[in-house]
Amino acid sequence: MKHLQYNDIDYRTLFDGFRNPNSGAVVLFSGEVRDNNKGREVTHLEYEAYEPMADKMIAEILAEAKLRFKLNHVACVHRLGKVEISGCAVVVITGAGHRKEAYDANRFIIDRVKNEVPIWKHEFFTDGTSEWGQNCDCVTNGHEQHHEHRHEKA
Amino acid sequence: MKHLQYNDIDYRTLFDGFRNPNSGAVVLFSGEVRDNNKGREVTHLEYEAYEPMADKMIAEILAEAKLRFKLNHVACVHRLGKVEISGCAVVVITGAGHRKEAYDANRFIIDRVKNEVPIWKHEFFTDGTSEWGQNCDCVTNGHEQHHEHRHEKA
Amino acid sequence: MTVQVVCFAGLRKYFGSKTGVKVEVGSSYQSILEALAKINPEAGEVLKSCRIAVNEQFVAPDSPLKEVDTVFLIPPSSGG
Amino acid sequence: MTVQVVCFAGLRKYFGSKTGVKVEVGSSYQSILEALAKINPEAGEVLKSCRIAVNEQFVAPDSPLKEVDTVFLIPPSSGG
Repeated sequence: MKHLQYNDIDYRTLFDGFRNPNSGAVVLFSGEVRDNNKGREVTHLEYEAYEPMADKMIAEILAEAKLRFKLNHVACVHRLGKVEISGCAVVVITGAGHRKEAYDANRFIIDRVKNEVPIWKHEFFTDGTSEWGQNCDCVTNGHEQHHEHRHEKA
Repeated sequence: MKHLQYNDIDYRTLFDGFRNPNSGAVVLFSGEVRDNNKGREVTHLEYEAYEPMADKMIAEILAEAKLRFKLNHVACVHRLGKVEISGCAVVVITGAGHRKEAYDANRFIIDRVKNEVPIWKHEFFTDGTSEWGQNCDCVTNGHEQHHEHRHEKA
Repeated sequence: MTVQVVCFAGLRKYFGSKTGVKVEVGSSYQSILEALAKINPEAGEVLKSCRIAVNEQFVAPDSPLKEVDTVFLIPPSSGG
Repeated sequence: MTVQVVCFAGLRKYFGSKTGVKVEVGSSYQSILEALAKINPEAGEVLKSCRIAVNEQFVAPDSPLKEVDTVFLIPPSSGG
């Protein structure tokens, strides 16, 4: 699996791989675990995925981003398993000639990954309970053939 | 000077400083030196600034960004002096509870820094010539009380 | 015929990791969701927001069920 | 009176790092730009895109010149 891993994400090494004489702009997004969600104190998260499908879908999203935007480089890695507070859950890096493409592509990728890829967050709270997260905010295009649900804004 | 430096920008250390239990999203932008600009081959750049004013203006832009967006952390460092191809010329990091704020604030900051702060790029080309850059694309708000020029889209 | 349904995340508390459901030959994938809702009515609401994947591809709920042993029931994503 | 003008970047080829210009007491900052354009007409175009800073603050071109020794002539930014 190229885009999913159970060990810490080494965004430094990923970022260094983006040095490219054609890239004037590199944008890195790191999604990190907050110690609170919707007013409840969180102790840690655990991520689960339908792994082969999630890995393939992330690869497809990256390929689409490369076509839509003028990217020289692109990467996305999502953590699985237990992630502590302030730990990195997902990283997206985009490198382009100019900054507009790098920002827009980065956001395109993380929105798609969060909304569409079969990865699930299990939140553990300080009161000993746990809950499976929902974070679809349906802001992305390309959101057809999907599911019905009440829209809750993140 | 907090926001200007003549030595390499250590974005790794800067980024590590952004670990915050309230931040669910950290965005890092790195502006890097391309080996070409407008069809000409570049060997390296040199940056010059009106240093005390540039440092103060970056601090003011960051303070404004913290007010406008819900940021937990923010940083911006711009290189001065000689920067090689693929070297980092400027870094902006923003940390917020949610990704929208982190992305929007990041872009707000880099647009303002590029358009308004008295820092100048001296481009050196492979043919031995050099030229002082112009990169104002006037896309930012807060662009009043400024200068007149022909708008050239980046 | 009997289809094996693999469940993820919050669905396991209703159906375990894998459950077999009986559906009629010639029916749509939607009938799997309906069969599951009958097995455990408490899951009725969440099932409305689930998609079905076969061979690592989502299938349209109203498309006719093909000869498959196993389908994957995909609740709404919550990665990132 | 004579005002010292500090020049940056591409402006130095026209005026060096610092140059003195004579302007009338009571005139605006704009008169500094006009005086510079007379000293070196080749710089006329770029001067139209320059701002003036005093005490690390931009001043409006049409505001009246205060008692200053030194102003900073700021060409369009090209950082990043």
